[in-house]
Amino acid sequence: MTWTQVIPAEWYLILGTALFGIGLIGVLIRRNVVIVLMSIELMLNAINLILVSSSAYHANLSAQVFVFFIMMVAAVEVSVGLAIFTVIYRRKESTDIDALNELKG
Amino acid sequence: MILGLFCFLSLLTIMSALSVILSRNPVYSVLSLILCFFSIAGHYILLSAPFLAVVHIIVYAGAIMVLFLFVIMLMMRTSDVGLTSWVKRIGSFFVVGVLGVTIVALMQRGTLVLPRYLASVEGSVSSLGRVLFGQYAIPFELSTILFLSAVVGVVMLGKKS
Amino acid sequence: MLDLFFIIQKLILVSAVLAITLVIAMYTTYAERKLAAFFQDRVGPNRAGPFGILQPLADGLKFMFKEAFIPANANKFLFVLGPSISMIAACMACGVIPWGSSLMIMGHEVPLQIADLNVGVLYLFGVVSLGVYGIMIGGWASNNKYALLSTIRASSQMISYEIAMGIALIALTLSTGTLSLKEIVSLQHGGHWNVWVQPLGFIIFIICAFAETNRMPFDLPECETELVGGYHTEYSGMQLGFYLFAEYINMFVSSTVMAALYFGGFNFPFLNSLGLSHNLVTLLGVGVFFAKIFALMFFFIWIRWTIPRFRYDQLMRLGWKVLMPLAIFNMLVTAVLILL
Amino acid sequence: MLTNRSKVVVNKTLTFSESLYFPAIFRGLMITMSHLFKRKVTVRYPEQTRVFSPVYRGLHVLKRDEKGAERCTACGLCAVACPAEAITMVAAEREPGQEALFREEKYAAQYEINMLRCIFCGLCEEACPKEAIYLTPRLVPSSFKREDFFWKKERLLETVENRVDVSRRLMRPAQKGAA
Repeated sequence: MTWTQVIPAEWYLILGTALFGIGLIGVLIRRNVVIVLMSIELMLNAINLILVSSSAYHANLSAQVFVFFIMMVAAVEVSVGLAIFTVIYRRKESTDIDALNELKG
Repeated sequence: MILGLFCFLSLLTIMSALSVILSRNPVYSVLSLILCFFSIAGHYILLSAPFLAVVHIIVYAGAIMVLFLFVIMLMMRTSDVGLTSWVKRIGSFFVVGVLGVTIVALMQRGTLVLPRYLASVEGSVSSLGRVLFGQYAIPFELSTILFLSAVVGVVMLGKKS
Repeated sequence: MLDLFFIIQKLILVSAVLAITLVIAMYTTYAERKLAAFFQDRVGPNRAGPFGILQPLADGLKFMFKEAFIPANANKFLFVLGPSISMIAACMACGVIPWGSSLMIMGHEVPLQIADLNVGVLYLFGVVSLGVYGIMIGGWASNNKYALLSTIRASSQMISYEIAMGIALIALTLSTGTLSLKEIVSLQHGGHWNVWVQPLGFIIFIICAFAETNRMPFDLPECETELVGGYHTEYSGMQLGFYLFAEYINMFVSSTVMAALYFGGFNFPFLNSLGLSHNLVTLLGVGVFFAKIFALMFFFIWIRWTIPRFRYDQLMRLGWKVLMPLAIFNMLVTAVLILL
Repeated sequence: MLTNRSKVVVNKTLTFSESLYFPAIFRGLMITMSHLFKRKVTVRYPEQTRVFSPVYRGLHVLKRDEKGAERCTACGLCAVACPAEAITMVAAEREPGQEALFREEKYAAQYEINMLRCIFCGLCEEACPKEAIYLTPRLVPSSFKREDFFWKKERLLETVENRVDVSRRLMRPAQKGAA
């Protein structure tokens, strides 16, 4: 394969890190619950990207299987998360994550 | 040409990811995230994992993002709640900066051993399936239990009590 | 590898497939109106040209010259984006369809397929799942309650029926053992059509295809008796034309997919035993494929003018409580039969 | 019960074969398919026109007598009979020397029918003692302007050269006998 000689493995690592960082910033700075969930998706995808690239560079399919599992977990997380969010929205009429501070001790 | 494709896809990924967390309108966020997922699928194809790329599109763009869009369209008023306090914002940038510096430093020091070239691995359906259902059969079955419990949980939550 | 001949051949193929798809979608509107008229003992459009065959052109011109109005409270960017996404998602599936085996031109073998992906079936499934975005974005952006209701209906309907469709496809790939459309088609050589192997799977698939294309028994997203016009209530001009057009392209594409997956694609019994030249057999195969597609499209139209619309709870009950268990049952039986 | 095809609706629970719906759908498909080959009932209008029934009541005509004089005497009975109040008229006295124009001593100087009000019931025709107004199997031409539907005497009146045949409706035997 020709193109991998052009692109060093570090680039994918940097790209993945940048994506993860963006997702992390999103989780930390946004107050909208749905956007926070989406930022978590972004972080999961950064990990996925790094896993797929390392699978390709190390010739090991296990990493792709992990990506598979991460996708499953992401799907579960989103469906449960959004279901919880809709229940909360019905009670609180708000999308603000700071409105959910009732569990504080 | 491959290098150009990589740069284009990476730029698209980063820009759309930034747009996810920076747009004021949640619908724009969702659409940018869909674009981001498409560019990541492009990366998967570049990394010769077409099966994962297509599954990525089906799962994320086809199912998860529809769910997000659905919830946002149904639930949300167009006014957004905005950002957290300044302290948290600066703190988050600090955390992310430290993370980035650490990664770069690790690569500079040569602690991360990275291969130079791609080994010729075929991410085809059959080879991936052999690994998934051979070596990882038990985790796969366990993940189905996770799925089942999620389905039950969501149905429970969705019921009007 | 990427020589000039390859690029030119693919370019010609892409533009030919796109043009054929658009022309067929155009004339499907004509066929629909004409057949609807015949089913109701009427004559149908017969003014533009002989037998009204220029009617699609007249309709297209009308759409073009009408004002593309954008409501004041609509989100302008998304309002324009919606129909475009619908159109693109509808056209994308044509890329992996094997239209014929291959032509020999100047000593080169030219396959009549734009891209032979080894995950072709999954690609189709992914593209089908994208179609809902056009409707969702357009319906939400119009800022109209009927459009929003239609959006809700469309998205939940499409997601629900995708599941049964996917499971039916899994059963199909279990019995064929490949995800490449070209291999699936060539495995059905000589009358071994998948519809004989997977009759239940085919019935589930065709019902889901009706639901995915928003065709008649399941056209709740655009039922004008309840929702004024559905997700395109606020649309006019060419943007409305795109939405209507996308529906017909979807119909064509799903007929094509069914013809390829279940009815042997370009294969026809005894076609290879006639002793004709390779190119002639290929062209005849393309003709046979299109005959199958048109038969299925006729079935789409026929159903539309026969069966009344479902109620929404009936639709959901059919999708989740009937089709999905049936599809799982079908998949299990297929798996057990393969194992034995 | 006219056609013996009416069915009594029963809300019984469906049997299993009925709940599969496939036989019913198949029967429906056969019905539509049979209609595909049936004779089309469409009248292709500009080329073909529908044959009017002999008793069709359309556009009015004001008749002249055999010598070409106007029959109408402006008695106003048609206007009184009109349930839609579509007819208005102004009467005038016949001057000496106008005997060839008007049959009676009194005539309608102005006569107007509002075709937008008219319901084409034919009561004006029944009321007329002079057999001056008739409804004919002609259509009122369509128009974009409201004024075009206020038919003045000049448009209603038949010309001497171009008589309007009303004999077909006159030959209704039952009506004539009753009258």
